[in-house]
Amino acid sequence: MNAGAASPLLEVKNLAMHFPVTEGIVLSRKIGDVKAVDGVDFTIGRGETLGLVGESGCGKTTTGRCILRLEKPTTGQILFDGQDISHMSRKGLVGLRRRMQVIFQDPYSSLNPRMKVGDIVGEPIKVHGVEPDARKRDVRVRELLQVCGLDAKFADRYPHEMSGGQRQRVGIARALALDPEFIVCDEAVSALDVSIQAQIVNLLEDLRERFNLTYLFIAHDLSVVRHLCQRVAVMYLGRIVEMAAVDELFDNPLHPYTQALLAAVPIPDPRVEATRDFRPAPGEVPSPINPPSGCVFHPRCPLAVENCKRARPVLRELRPGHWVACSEAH
Amino acid sequence: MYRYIVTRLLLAVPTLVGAAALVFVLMRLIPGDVCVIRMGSGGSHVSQAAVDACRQQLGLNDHIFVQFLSFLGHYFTFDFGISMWSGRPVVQEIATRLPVSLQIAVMATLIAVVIAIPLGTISALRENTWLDHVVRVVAVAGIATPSFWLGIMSIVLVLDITYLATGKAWMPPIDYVSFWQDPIRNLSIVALPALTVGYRYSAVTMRMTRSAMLEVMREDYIRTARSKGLIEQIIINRHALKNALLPVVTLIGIEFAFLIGGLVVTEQVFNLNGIGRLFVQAVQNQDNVLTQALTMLVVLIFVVTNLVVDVLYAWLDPRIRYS
Amino acid sequence: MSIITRNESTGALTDDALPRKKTALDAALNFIRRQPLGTAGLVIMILMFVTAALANVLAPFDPEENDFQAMMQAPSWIHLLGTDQMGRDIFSRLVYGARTALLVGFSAAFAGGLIGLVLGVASAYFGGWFDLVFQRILDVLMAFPLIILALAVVSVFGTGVFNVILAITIPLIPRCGRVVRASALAVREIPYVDAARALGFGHSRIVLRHMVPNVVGPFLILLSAFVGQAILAEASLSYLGLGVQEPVPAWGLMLQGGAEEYATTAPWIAIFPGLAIVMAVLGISLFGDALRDAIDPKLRDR
Amino acid sequence: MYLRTGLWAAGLGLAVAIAAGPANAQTPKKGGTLIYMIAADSPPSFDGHRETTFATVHATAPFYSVLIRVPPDNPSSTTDFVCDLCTEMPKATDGGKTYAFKIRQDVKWHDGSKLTAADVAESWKRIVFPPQGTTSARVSYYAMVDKIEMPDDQTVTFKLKYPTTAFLPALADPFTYIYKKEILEKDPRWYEKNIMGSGPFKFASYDIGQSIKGVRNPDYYHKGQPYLDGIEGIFADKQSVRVEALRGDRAAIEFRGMPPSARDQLVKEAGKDVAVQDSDWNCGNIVSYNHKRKPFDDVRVRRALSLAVDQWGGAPALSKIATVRTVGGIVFPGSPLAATKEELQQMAGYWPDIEKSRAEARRLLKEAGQENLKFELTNRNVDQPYKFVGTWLIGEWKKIGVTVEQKVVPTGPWFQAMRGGTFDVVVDANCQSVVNPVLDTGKYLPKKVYPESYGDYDDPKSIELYNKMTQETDPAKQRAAMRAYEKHTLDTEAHGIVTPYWYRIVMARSYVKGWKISPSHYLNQDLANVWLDK
Repeated sequence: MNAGAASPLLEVKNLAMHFPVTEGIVLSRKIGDVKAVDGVDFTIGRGETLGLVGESGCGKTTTGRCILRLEKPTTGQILFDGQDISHMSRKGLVGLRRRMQVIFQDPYSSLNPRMKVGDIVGEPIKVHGVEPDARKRDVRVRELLQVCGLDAKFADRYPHEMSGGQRQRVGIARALALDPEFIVCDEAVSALDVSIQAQIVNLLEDLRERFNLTYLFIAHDLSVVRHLCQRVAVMYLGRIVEMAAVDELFDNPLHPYTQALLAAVPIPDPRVEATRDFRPAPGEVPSPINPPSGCVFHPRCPLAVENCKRARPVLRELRPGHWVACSEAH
Repeated sequence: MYRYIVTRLLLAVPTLVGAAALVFVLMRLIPGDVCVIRMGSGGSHVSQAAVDACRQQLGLNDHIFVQFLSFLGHYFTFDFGISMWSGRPVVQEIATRLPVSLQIAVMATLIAVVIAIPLGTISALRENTWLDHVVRVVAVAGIATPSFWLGIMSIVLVLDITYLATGKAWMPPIDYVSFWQDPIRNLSIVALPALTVGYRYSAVTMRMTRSAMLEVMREDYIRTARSKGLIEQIIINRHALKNALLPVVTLIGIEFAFLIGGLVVTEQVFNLNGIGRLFVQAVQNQDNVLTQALTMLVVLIFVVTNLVVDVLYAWLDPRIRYS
Repeated sequence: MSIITRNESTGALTDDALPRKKTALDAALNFIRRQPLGTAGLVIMILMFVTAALANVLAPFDPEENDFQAMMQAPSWIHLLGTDQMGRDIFSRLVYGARTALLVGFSAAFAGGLIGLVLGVASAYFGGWFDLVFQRILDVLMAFPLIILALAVVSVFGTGVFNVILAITIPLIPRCGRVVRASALAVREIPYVDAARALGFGHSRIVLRHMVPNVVGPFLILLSAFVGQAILAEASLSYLGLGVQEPVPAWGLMLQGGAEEYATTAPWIAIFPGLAIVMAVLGISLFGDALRDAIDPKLRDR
Repeated sequence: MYLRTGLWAAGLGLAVAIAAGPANAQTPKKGGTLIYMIAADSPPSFDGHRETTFATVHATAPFYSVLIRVPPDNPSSTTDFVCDLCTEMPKATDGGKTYAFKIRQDVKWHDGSKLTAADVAESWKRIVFPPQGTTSARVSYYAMVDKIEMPDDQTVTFKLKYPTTAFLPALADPFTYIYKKEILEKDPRWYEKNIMGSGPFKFASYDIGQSIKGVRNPDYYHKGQPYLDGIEGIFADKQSVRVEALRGDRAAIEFRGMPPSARDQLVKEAGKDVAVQDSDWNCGNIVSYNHKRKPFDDVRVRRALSLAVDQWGGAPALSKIATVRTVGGIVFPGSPLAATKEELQQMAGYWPDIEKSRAEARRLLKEAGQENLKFELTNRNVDQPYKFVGTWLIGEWKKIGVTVEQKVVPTGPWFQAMRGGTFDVVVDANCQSVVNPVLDTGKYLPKKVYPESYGDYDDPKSIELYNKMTQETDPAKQRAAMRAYEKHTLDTEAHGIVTPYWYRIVMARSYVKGWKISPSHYLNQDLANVWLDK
């Protein structure tokens, strides 16, 4: 539970991902950047699960995609097991792919509808040459499906013949196929019915113990995060505003944004929760192309003082293991 | 919007250069040259000295890169060269023929619009009735009929019918005069080819109108309009047709661009002295300069028409805005 | 993708959760009922295939045999559709011509379609410069006059059936590439492509296995239109003397000299091959339209 | 009308069937405009000296005068030539090496100035000895000319290097327009794009690719002519358009030649309203083998291919659909030097018994080990009669088990294939204007002697026989020498197949009078003696 463990599995240093906004096509002029991720630091220890929460558009998914190297970060370092992967070539990444996997949000679109489940799960095993023998591979695929709570018969099905929860299990089995150490769960349960969410969260928990996995759990649903994660980082407009152990954060939120987030949950009725407009603080989320100066939260912040408009607050360790990026928090 | 148009025009440059390179290479892949054709056309006596002199004079002996660079270079200064066959400026050759082709293209477009939009709309409104089926079969037949065959058959039909009726075969005059000079003569020359081309064109447009109408009719706001109790006629005119016109406008534009190139066969059939026939002549004579110029013209018309269509599209549909 | 059973509270994973599959017969009956014109088109197509397959049984005469004793004869019981200027039996030539038409139509459509498919998907997948350059190439090919391409191919390689197919294939590539690229751009944004990248698959595997199969829907519909277009293009090239050559039995070629010269004196030479082309393309187009409506009414031609 | 018995028996003179009534019996009427079709898109230029296409002649001949020409009232004559700008045909002096032409003094240019001997001399110098920067397409015709002089301002004298009968026919070439010296000196290429002559019609206007118009020259020196007030030539490459124009009376005549289908249709439909003139045409298609490619270096294969073709059976059938008609050897049928039917029948490909001939062909192929011969026949993308002939030949060869694919290419690549030797077998053509068998048969000589012989073979015997024929002055002996050369070419060596000669069918609305057909579409096109009977 300690962020300062000797050698973290993943270390993200000053990560930034800016998407250029251009005009024109041939003689394109850059007219600005979308600062999707703008200077993020955190570490994840081995066997740990870090929750990354925030409103949609806050940059949490982009952070995850950078770590998976589905995007090439603009600046910053991503150290995976001590090795900087932020600018690794395509070839260098191949080895990484076996150690780091992803579970996507939408179980309907993350599976190729033209492939049978068995092929979906078996394909990475085949491509990476883990198990060249087709029969043994088939056995392994069925095992994986069973591990993920699916009948082995599903190997011959197409995704469209299955339910959402079943498909998400296939997505998990696929992620496990290469026996990775680290899995990015990108809103892995938020598209599912609440009852199914619990099943999948339990499955993820089981798998973590069974295979000694490390998760980066990206979510906007704080209740799920509380159940699964050891530590939580809260993002707002491309930056981490607060990071702490899960109970500490929930019991004692220090950043006004976190406070607003927590005040908005939980709502007992899951159906209302699922459909509720998730907008914890008053006012609109500013545009990431032109973020507010100083503290990005200041236009919406109840505590804001004049200085907040000018100085960008740094993450301070206000309590042991509890970091906050707010000059007014105590 | 202004920036968008400029950008699109700039994008056309590589397309034009690419087309230039392609036509340049293709024309030179064809064995033989304009000099051999010219000096040999009389029979089998080909005077080698005359051929050599001709090649020298036309610069066909220059290195191929020199030829290409000079071709491109001259285009940047709007110098389109001299026809290798006739020795006349290419601009003059084209300017003489362009009005004929444009007239046919414009008339065909008018015919297409006048026929296609009402029929396509009716077809959509009476979906899966016998009327719809008839309209669709007529439309698809228009696309399925080779235009040269239709042209030939229509000429012969006119000749045969007038012969049977009057004992003397009648056909339209064959030497073109402009509409301003003699409108009746002009129209009697152009009517048949414009109808032939227009039929195919209207068939394509009719199909598009129908499917666009069907699609629009299924959308929510039409149902809303209906539920509000508007008279169906108004719904169709105000809402559906206006929205269905978007893809139809695109199609009309794109087809217009194809039309110029597609006139090749029709002008051949009707002996019209237009761009299409000039194209065939230029290619047959291996008149590289003229062929290149005509190709560039066709590509340019295509590019510009596409641009106009896109701009029109944005103008008609307020949802689309280009940054 | 929309057939989902949301009943999962029990977590029971049995076959009962699956909806009943529609049988092929159901689908066919439904198609016939809802698309009478498409069915007519299908019948024409089947007829054409049968004719082509059984040409040597159906044709009473050798389609390439000149018979100067029987030049330009009107339709009769011996020569059902008459004879042409060389005394060849027009019916036999039409029957064998179906082979040429199908060969040219389907080869050109498939070749042009497949190349356009793969290139269009690759262009959408890689994006960036590749896409920009590819789009320009498509623009060039799209705007480029067919006659120049055809003439170059024919002049360099000659007028064999294969070369005619080649000449017709090239302009079909951009038409397919455009449509496919648009659908592939949408497919590219679907997470299973990201999943494939995250799994460390190579570009070719992602393009060919994960993207291409998911854009075949619009592609198949395009193909049916291409077959008709290719048959028409062959006829037009023949008219300009750039198509298949004598004595090969081909519909466009039969019109080339015949339609104009004999339209009055021996009209059967001009009329029947033209009708054959119209019927064939009509049938294919009607079927293609119906297929489009049945699969995805939102898809438009071109 | 088309049965021309006696042709072979006579073996002399051109057989010309004239269906247009007794034109000469009527007095020409004046006035009217003749609209005629020109079977081409448009000429590359107006300069007759430089161009080789009939399109130039059909468009511009009415505007120009020439020195001598074929007789307009009997243009099919192969031996008669008459003056146009000269006062009388001169007798050769100096042992046949000097010809002095007296030039008419009553000729005015269309710009009103007087035409002089200097203009004639200058024009001829340009044709025979083209100055730097100008092109003369037929220099090779005038290889015998040594000098062109103007001893006084009424005379132009041609001095030859050696006496030859080929000189006067060459001089009568229809492309030899007389241009104005003053203009040539100012701009030697002025005549490419401009017209200013002294012919029966004055140039009026030209729409590129569409039409050319002329009006009557009131100062024309042949008194009483021209009869027409004006002429209009309309360009139409497509044959059907020309046929339809005649059918719908949008044009009165087309001078190049129409296919038999058009004749049948028009005669059937318009009957008396249409007049037909026809003639053997001094043009023909020849099958040439590429001797550099196997197996065409084998005379047995070539002979077999000749033997397979049923000339006698094919010609009458083809004549119903294509512009070919008369079976002939290497000499234009009807010329005094041409072979009779009996003589032809001695040679491969002309045997009267086609079954025997084909059996021999199969035997030869078997002997050469080529029973399953397959090759590509390169042909020109021209319907009449190239593709008809090609398709016919393929059908004939199929009968001895030879499979042929026809490769049809446009004119440029067709020439290039022949000139570059990139073909198996090609449908070549030999087309001349003034009938002159001695020169015309040069086509069958080896390439090193005659560059436009595309078979690319070496054959000293052939050169020897040809030289013997040309040097013979006695008509009977020359004829015999020609037979030897012909038999060697077509039978012994089977260098090629001469397919039936082209047949020129010219149709006109019957009100067109005065014009007479000739064996070449280049000849007799100044239209001075044409008039309209309406």
